[in-house]
Amino acid sequence: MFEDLRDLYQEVILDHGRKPRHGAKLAAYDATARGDNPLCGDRITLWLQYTPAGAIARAGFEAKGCAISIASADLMAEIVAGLDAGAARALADALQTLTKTGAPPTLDAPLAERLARLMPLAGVHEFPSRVKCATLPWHALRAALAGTENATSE
Amino acid sequence: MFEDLRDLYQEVILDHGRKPRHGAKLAAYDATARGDNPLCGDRITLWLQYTPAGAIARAGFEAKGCAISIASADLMAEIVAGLDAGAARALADALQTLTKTGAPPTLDAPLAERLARLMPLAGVHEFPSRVKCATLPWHALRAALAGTENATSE
Amino acid sequence: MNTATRPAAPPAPFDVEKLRADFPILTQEVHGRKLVFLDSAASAQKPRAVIAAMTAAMERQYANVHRGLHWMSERTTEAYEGARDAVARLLGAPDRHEIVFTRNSTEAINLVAHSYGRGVLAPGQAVVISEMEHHSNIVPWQMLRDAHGIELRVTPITAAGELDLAALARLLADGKVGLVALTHMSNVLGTYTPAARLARLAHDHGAKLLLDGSQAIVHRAVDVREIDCDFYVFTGHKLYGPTGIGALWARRDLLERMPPFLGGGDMIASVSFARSQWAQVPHKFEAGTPPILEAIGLAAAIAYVEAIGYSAIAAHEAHLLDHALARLAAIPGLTIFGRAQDRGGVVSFTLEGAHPHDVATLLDRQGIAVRAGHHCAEPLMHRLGIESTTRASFGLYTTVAEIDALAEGLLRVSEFFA
Amino acid sequence: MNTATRPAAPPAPFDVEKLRADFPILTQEVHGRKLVFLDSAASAQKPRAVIAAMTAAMERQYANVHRGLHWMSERTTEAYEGARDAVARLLGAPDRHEIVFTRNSTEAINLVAHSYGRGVLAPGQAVVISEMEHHSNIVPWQMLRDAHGIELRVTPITAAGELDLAALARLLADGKVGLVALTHMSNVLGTYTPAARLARLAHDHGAKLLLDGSQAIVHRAVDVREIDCDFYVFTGHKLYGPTGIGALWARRDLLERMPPFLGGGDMIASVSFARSQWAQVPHKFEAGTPPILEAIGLAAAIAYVEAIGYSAIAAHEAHLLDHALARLAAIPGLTIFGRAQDRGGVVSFTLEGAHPHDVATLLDRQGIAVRAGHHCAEPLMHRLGIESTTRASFGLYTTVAEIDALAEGLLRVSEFFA
Ligand SMILES: Cc1ncc(COP(=O)(O)O)c(C=O)c1O
Ligand SMILES: Cc1ncc(COP(=O)(O)O)c(C=O)c1O
Repeated sequence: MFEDLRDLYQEVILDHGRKPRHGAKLAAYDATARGDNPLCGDRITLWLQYTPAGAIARAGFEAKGCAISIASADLMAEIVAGLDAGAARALADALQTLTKTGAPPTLDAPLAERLARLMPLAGVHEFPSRVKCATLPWHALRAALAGTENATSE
Repeated sequence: MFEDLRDLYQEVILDHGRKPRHGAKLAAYDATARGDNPLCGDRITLWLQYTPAGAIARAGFEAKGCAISIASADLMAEIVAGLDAGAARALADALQTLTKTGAPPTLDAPLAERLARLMPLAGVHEFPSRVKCATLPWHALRAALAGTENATSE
Repeated sequence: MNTATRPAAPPAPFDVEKLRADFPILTQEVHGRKLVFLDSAASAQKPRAVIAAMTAAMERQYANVHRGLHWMSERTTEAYEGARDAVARLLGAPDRHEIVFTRNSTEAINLVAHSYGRGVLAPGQAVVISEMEHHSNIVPWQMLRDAHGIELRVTPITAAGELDLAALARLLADGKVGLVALTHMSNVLGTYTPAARLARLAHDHGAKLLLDGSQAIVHRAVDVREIDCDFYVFTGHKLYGPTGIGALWARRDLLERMPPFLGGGDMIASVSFARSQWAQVPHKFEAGTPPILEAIGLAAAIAYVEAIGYSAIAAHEAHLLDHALARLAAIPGLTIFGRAQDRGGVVSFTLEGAHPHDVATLLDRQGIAVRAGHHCAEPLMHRLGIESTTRASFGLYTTVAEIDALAEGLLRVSEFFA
Repeated sequence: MNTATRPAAPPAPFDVEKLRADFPILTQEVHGRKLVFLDSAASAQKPRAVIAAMTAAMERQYANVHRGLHWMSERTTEAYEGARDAVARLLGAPDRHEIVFTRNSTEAINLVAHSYGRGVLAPGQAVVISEMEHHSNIVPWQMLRDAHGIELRVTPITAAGELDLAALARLLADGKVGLVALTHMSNVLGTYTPAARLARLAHDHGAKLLLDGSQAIVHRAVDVREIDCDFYVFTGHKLYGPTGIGALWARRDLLERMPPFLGGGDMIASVSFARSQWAQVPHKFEAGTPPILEAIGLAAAIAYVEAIGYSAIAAHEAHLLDHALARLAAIPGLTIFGRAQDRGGVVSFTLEGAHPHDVATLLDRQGIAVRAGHHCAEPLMHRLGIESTTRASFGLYTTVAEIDALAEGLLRVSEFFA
C-alpha cells in the first residue's frame, strides 16, 4: 500500500524524525532564529555556535513538526558543523533545488559530500505540499546566519 | 418594428415627454426636493406650493431625464394639484403598483379618476429597468411632502 | 426555521448514493484509488446544479448588472437579485435589503470590523471573541484594536470545547462591550454555540452579536430572527456553492448607520469631486461589479440544499458523526479534540507517533483527503497545547463506508510509523 | 510587449466568424432577433475555454488551496498559483509575487487607497486623479481624503478628451503629490492615456503612478516594465473571464511596505491574541479563501486572448472603430464624445430629441445591447455638460455588420421620436 511512500519516508528520515540527535537548545550560542510554516503551524527554533573564525561550530534546534521537517533539521545540524556562512548558504540553496527537482546540483567536493548525506530528502519533490516541511529548517538557518530572528517557509 | 414599444411609448407619453406643461420652477413655493436615479444620472427637482389648508396648490419641476420620466413628472404635476398630502401619497403608492404590475389598484372615486389619467404609464411594467424612470418623480414628491431634500429611485 | 417563507422540503428519504451522483467529482480517482473526500469543512464539492447554473449563465444569459437597460442585463440583474432573495430566505432574514454579498466570510467580517467597528463603535469600547475562533474572526478585530483603540477580549472555552458562558457574562459585565463576535460552529472542534442564548446574553449587556456561520449553515437550518442576532456571515464555497462569494446579513438599522467599506461604482447615489453620496443598503456596501456568476451559483446551491432539506442532512450527518467518533475512539493512540454536547460533522484528532502532516500524506496515498495543520485556528491550538491536528470533515455526500475507510487507513498509518 | 516571457502568438489570420463560434451566447436571440452585443465595456461575454476550465475544475479537480496536503488541494493550489503566473505574464510583471488577486478593479484600487494611502502616504500629501475617471478610481480617493487628510487634485482633460499634460505637470509641481491614479483607457471616451509619459512625469515629481487598466488590457498588450508604472489594476470579467476576480500588480518594494488590507486566514504567518504576523507578499493581501474557480477561469481567458494575439485583436478593433465613427457621424443629430488621437473600441454619443435611455430601450427591441447612463463617470458627464450618453463598445467578437445594425437601428430610433 505504501510502497511509493518509501521515496518520501526513507529509513534515514524515519530514524532522524523519530530520534533527532541535535534536538536541543545549545547551552551557549552566537545566533538564533525561529522558522514558522504559516500553513500548518510548524515551528523550529535554531541555535548556532560559531568558531572564533566565524564558522559554524555547532547547531541545535527545538522543533514541532512532522517526520520530514525534524529529519531535515537534524541532518542539517549534523552537516553544517564546520562550514562558514557562505558554504552553509550554498548548501541551503542546494537543498532547495534538491527538494524541488529531486536532483542534486553540482557542488565542489567538500560540499558535494555533505549534500550526498541529504539525498534521502530528495523524494520530497514528488510531494509539493511537503517541500516546505523539508526546507523550513534551512530557512531558519539562513535567518540565523543573517542575524534576522524570523523566517517563514512560504 | 416598434409595434410592441407602443405599450411603453404611448402618444400621451411621447407628447408629455416632448412638451412638458409643468417643466419649470415655481416662482414661490413651500416645499422642494431633488430626486436622483443613481443608476443613470437622471435628476429631477420638484417644487410644491401649498394652499392655506395645506393641500398641494401647484407643482412644477425641472428634470433631466428620458421621455418616460419627464412624462411621468408632468402627469404627476398636473394630477396632484388639489390633493392633500395623504391623498398624494396614496396616489404615489398606486403609481408604484401600476408600474410594477401593469394593473391599477382600487382607489376611491376622486383618486381613481386621477389614477386613470396615469394609465399610459402602465406599459412600463414590461420594462423592468425603466420602472425607475417612471417612479423617480414620485419619489421626489414623497420627499418634498416629508420635508426631506433628497430622494433616490433605487 | 422560518417555514413561512422557506419552500417546503419534500419529505424524500435521504438516499446518499443517489445524492452522490449529483457530484461529478466524487467518481474521480486519486493515486489510483477512489476519492474519499473528507475535507468538506475546508471547501465543499459542487453539485451539478451549481455547475449547470453558472454554465447556463455564461452560455445563454449574461451581462453586467444594475446599469443596463437591455434584455441580457435585465435578466442577469434579476438573477443576481434573485440570489439575494435566496440568501434572505436561507437565513430567515426579514428584509432582502439586509443581505450584502461579499467574497467570503472573511471579507464579510472585515466589512463589519471596518464599517461597524470604526464607524459605530467608539474607542474605549470592547469586542469579545472566543478562544476557538477561526483567524478570520480574530485578525480583523486585532486590526480594529490597533487602528481604532478598541479593546479585544477573549472568552475562554471549557475542557469539553464549549463556550464558558459564565466567563462570557463576566467579560460583558462592565457594559463596555459593543460587539460579541463568535463562531456558530467551530471548524476544529465541531462545537455548536448556543446562538439564541448568546444573543440574549449580549443584548442584556448592551452588546450586539455577530455569528460566524461559515460552518454552521452547512449542516443546520439557521433563522436569524429566531436566534435574534445582529450580524450573520457565511461563505458560499463551503455550502456547495462557488468560490468568490459570501454574504453578510445585518439588521437594517445597523447597516444604515454604518459608513461604506469599499468605494467605487454601484455603491453611490451621486459622485462629484467635492463629495459623493452613498446608495441605499445593501448597494452602499457592494462596490464595483459584484460576483454575478457566483451569486447565480450560490442561489443554485441554496436551492439544492433546501430541496434535500436541512433536517434530512442534519440527521444523516449526526449518524456519520456518531459512527466516526465510535470508530476513531477505538484506534490505539488516537486522541479526539472536543466533546461538546451539540456538535457538527468535523472530527479533529492526533495520532501518537505520527505528526498530522505525515498522517495526511499517508491517508492521501490511500485516496483519503483530510486536512492537517492548525486549521486557521492557531490560538485554539495553543489552548489545546498542540500545534496541529488531522481533521476529517463531512458533507451531505459522505458515507459510512468512507468513515470506515478512514478508520482503516489510520490503522495502516499507525503501523507504518510503529 | 515582453516577448521573452509571453508565448509567441501564432500569426493566424483574424477570422471573426470563427472566433464568434467560441462564444456560445452570441447565437442567442433577444426579443426574437439575433443578439447584437455592443456592451462589452461593461462586461464581456465568455468563450467556451473559460466555461470549460471552470466546469472542469468543479467536476474533476477541486479543493481549497494552500492549506491542504492532499492531491485535490495540491492540484488546485497549482492551478490557482498558475493563474498568478498567467497574470504576471500578461502584464509583463518581473515577479509573480507582485500579483495580488482581488474581486475586481474596484477592490484593487481600494486596496491601494487603504494600504498605500493610509499606510505609506502621509496626511498633507496629495493624490491626483483626472476628470475622466470611473467612480472606482474616484470614490476610494475621496474616502482616503476624508479619513486620512490627503488632498485630492483633479487634472483636467482637453476638449478632445485627452489628458492635459501641461496642467498635470503644474499639479505635480509643488512636490506634494505622492500618487497619480489615472485610467489607462477611458470607458466613456475611449481615450488611451500616454502611460509611459505619465510614469516619467509622475516619477520626475516624486510621485508613484497607478494605472486603471480595466478597459485598456482588453484591447492592447500591456507591459508594466515598459510603461514603468508602479501599480496596475484590471478586472477579469471585462477580459472575457469570470466575475469575482481582478488583479493588482504593484512593485514588490511597495507591497512590502504596505500594511495588509483585510485580515483573516491565509494572510498571516502566525496568530496569537496579542499579535499577529503577516504572511509574505502577495499572500499578505489575500485574506480568506480566494476566488479559486475564478482564477482558473481568468487564466483560461488570458490564454485565450494570448493565443489570438493582442496585435490581431487591436487591428480588428481599430477597423471596427473607424467604421463605427464613420457610420455614426453620418447620422443626423448624433454627437460623438471624445476625439482622442489614440483611442480604443468604445463610442459614446447622444442623439438629438431622444434621451439615451429611450435610445437604449429602442435599440434593445431590435436586439442591440448598448449601455445608457453616466457609465459610472458622473464627473466626466458634468465636464461634458451632459447627464448621460448612449455607449456602444466592442469586443474581439464584434463585427462590421453589427456596427451597421447599430447605425440602422439608430436611424429608426430617430424616426420614432421625430
Ligand atoms: C475604467 C474603469 N475602471 C474601473 C472599472 C470598475 O471595474 P469593476 O466594476 O470590475 O471593479 C470599470 C468598469 O466598470 C472601468 O471601465
Ligand atoms: C469557522 C470559520 N470561519 C471563517 C472561515 C473563513 O471562510 P472564508 O475563507 O471562505 O472566508 C472558515 C473557513 O475557512 C471557517 O471555518
